[in-house]
Amino acid sequence: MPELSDIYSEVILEHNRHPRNRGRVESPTHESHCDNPTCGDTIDLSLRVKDGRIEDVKFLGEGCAISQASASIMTQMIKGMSVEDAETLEAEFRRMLLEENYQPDAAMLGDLIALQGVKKLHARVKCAVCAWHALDAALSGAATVSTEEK
Amino acid sequence: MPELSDIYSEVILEHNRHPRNRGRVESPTHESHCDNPTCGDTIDLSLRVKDGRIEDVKFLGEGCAISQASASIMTQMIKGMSVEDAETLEAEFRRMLLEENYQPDAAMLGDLIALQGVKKLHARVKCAVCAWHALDAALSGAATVSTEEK
Amino acid sequence: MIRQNNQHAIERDFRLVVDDCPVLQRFVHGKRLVYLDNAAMTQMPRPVMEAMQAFYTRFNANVHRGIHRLSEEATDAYEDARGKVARFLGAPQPESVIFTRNATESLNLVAYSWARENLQGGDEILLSVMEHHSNLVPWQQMADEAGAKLVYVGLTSHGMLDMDELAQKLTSRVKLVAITHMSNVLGAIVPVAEIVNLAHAVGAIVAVDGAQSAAHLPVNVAAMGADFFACSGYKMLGPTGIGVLYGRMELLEAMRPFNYGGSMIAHVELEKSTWAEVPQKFEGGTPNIGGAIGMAAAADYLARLGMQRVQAHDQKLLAYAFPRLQEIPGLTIYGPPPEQRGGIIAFTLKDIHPHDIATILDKEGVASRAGHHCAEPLHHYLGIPASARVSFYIYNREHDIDALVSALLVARKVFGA
Amino acid sequence: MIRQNNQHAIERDFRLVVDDCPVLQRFVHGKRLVYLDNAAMTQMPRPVMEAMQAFYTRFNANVHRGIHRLSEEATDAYEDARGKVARFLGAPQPESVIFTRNATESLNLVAYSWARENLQGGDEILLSVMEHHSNLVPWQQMADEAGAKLVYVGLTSHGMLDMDELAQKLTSRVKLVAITHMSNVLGAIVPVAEIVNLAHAVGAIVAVDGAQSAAHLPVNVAAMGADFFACSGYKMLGPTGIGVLYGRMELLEAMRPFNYGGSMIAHVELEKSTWAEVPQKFEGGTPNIGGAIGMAAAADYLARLGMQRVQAHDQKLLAYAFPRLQEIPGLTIYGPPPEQRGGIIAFTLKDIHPHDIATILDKEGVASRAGHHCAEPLHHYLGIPASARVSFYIYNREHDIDALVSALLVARKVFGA
Ligand SMILES: Cc1ncc(COP(=O)(O)O)c(C=O)c1O
Ligand SMILES: Cc1ncc(COP(=O)(O)O)c(C=O)c1O
Repeated sequence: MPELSDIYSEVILEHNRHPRNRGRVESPTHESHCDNPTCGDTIDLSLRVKDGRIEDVKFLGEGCAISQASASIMTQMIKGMSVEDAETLEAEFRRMLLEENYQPDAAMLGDLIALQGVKKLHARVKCAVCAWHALDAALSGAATVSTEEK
Repeated sequence: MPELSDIYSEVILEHNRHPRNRGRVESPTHESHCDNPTCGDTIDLSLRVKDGRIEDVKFLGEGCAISQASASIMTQMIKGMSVEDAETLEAEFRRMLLEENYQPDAAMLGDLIALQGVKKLHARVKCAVCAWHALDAALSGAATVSTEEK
Repeated sequence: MIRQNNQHAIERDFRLVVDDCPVLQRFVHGKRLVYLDNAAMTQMPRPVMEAMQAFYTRFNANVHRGIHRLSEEATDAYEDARGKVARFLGAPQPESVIFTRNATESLNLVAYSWARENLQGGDEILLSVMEHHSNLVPWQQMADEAGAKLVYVGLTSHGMLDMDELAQKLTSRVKLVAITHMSNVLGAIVPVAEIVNLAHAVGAIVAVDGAQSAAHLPVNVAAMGADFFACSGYKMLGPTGIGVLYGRMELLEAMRPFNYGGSMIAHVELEKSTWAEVPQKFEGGTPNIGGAIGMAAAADYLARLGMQRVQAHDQKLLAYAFPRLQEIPGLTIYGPPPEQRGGIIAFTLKDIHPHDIATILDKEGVASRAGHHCAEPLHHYLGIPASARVSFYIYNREHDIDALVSALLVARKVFGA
Repeated sequence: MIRQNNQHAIERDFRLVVDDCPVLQRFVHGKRLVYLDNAAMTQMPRPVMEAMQAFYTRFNANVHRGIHRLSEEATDAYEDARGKVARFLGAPQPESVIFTRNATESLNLVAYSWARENLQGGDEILLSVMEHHSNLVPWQQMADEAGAKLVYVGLTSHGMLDMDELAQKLTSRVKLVAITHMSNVLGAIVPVAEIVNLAHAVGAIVAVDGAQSAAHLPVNVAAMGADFFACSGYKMLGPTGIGVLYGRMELLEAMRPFNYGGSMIAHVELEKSTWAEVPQKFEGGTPNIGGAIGMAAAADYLARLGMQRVQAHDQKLLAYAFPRLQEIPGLTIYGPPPEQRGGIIAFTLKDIHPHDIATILDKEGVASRAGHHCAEPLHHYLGIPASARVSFYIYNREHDIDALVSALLVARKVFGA
């Protein structure tokens, strides 16, 4: 079982207090809304993708520290990335949280590693993946998505 | 707990084999049908009452030994009785089967005492009272009655 | 030689079941209890009891909504139970298994959420004359509401479902076939996979009443192709208060909910709500968590014995019972020969009403059942007001049948036959 | 002096409850479990467990239909359970108590069997903004089907139901008032008897959601005059999978059935059926016999403690908790003052999301809940996305509240507040 400080690490708390990339990008090419009905978390994500590269990405939303920090770190990391790399990162992030005994690639995940402690909190995993659901939805052209869906 | 021979006594078995007063009375003044849905027992009772006296009474029906013997003994006993006495008998019969620790009036009940063993067989009490439900219904002017009713 | 050993091992496994079930150690009326009322309710083995006990003593908490340790454990156990029952029934995914109170509610769920929305005037519902009331009365109601028609298929002279009649009546007017997988009176096993093929060919949906078959036969809902399959926990070693509806995901997803309230919603506003995903959509309110855990433990228990072997055990007892019962003068057995049935035998005994038989059997320690067994139309069809019924399960053995035969002879003697 | 002794005896009785509940002996994350999620699920004392165990180990059998010893014992125990629960709720006769799966199903029964038949276009259903989804979504559906309208009553500034607004909105257009007896978020106790009087005066029926009140307050449905009253076993020390709908006999008798099938019929023919009497008419299929026995044992357990004393115990804990919680900077409690509520406190803590609070509390051994508690409209009304909630029961004591306060201070520290 993780300690409290493993879950609410400085990184998480700092991103929660001062979330990066809050707002809506100008002339978004992709937008989506993710909803975590059990917790009431919401994430509105907007991206501007050009030539396969994420030029800009921002989010709005309400929710717990975990959901907001996850969104903040995500936007920070994928901004400027190729869509392909962002998808690879998403896959690695999901495996870290959802796959039993998985050893995540810490180098790739960067600050996202701070969310590893959430893995053992079954009820909170949804909070951490909400932003990533939104990313997935936006890139695949869906407008809204819920953490209740597969 | 009663022994088998207390339930299926000679009196009961004999009435079951050779039920008295089977059929329908001529020019009935009262008729009724009783139904025991849990068991499928049925009793069709017909009476001719004149000047407060049961001139004739007959029954038709299908069912277990207990329901048929009860009907047979009942008709035998109430034939010729005043309605009032029949009702007193009915009350005594019901108390014998339904009231805890009741010491029934054996003299009044006559052959009906043979049904006392049924008291402990909760699921079978309904069989024994079906004919009496019908009597009650007929005398009070109801056409059909069910053992499921109070 | 290996075969021989296996046979021994099997015999031993089944013998141990008796020790697992405390009720079977009982004496009634001074006699060892011979429990032959398994079609009504089976006895619970200790591992099932212990699984429920573990919930109530260790992680008793509400599911789905809680952010604390107990609630997480309860949620895991509840969803784990769904997975186990899904595997037991051969359901393609856990989500296609909805927990209900009993088979009756499962069938009513199909009636309210599927039939009410999909049946129209002139449509037909095909069912058999041997259906349990729970797979008959809901369809009467829905037919009544929709102006649809009930079409009944009868039995062959061997007491099996008349497949020729069924094929003939299964026209494109039929929108729903509601059929038992195993009769709770005749024991007759129905070739549901074949019926599903015929029904799907005319575009009809098939709801299978598996209340008996889930306990007595190997069941694989995917292989059978059933659109819906209903069963109950307490008929297969589990507790009361828990049943299952399996449904094909496409159908479940398209269906409207049944019980509205907590846990089955996505969002609620003052004037409107949206629904959670399947299966939560159909599980309004706090579920029977303890019951689901118990039913899953029962499914595990049966899976360990092996449902093929459970069926073989039924066959062995039927083969033993049939000739012995048929030797009793005046005794008539209803339904098909032993090879075509599960471990249920309904019969009558000349000049002795079934209720009198049951009372005498009870006095001799033998628990049986008498009446129409919630299949009144079948009894009308057979031309009898009621029948006596004995039903076997994994803890019964030949000596139980010997006790039954002796008790029936006592009944004959009491009645001077 | 005598009073003093009584007080001691009471304290002792309540102290013994802890020893009766095995879950409360647990440690989580290395800390003693402080269980404050009682509004979601209460812990089961041993006597309740043992009552269910007795059924499963001694007379596990189906009810109503069996002519054998076990079935008679099971039937007696089941009907005895009905009588006990009826007495606990002050129902005038056992028959007016219907066993369901949970409060949600009880309310849906009223929706399907009463509202669907009795509501018409233009009719109104009056309810409060603090209803649990289970006493809200069924009425949305029925209003939708009938073309009826939902009319909501708000709260006073003290977090109580606004009785002036209610009186004003309770016109003769209102056919049904659906109201909670005690809010599962605010703890607010609603004067249902008064509402029943007002409603009956305009010819409306009152369905009371007693899911919380049955556990926390002395309830007498007859004195309250409720037409319907719904509650759940697991919220009052009983098992999951069992709930109750009390209904006035005249209404129940006039209503159509809900779940169709075995046990709820008088006669079944191929084309039509007739119904059994109340309550069987509403109990299709094999009931949750074990669950009913457990719920009755729970009612007995509470009755022995005395519901007045249960309520006094809540009051004592609320009086202790309120000032201590209010001392915590940034903490806001929703709902009325302690004297007007049962043992539930919902709150927020500035700059810390309720889910983060719940996670931190859990790590400190304190089981609480966070979210909208199946009352999303209430949270919209209060203008908050979610709240944290703690809820007390008979085994909680002052030191549990001390642990809660310490854990909340940890949360503040973690979040640097
Ligand atoms: C064939 C069959 N169908 C349906 C049922 C109804 O099951 P339940 O009472 O669990 O709803 C039964 C059992 O009584 C049955 O034997
Ligand atoms: C006030 C209130 N009403 C209704 C319910 C629903 O109860 P259940 O989940 O037992 O159906 C609950 C409990 O969740 C409740 O607290």
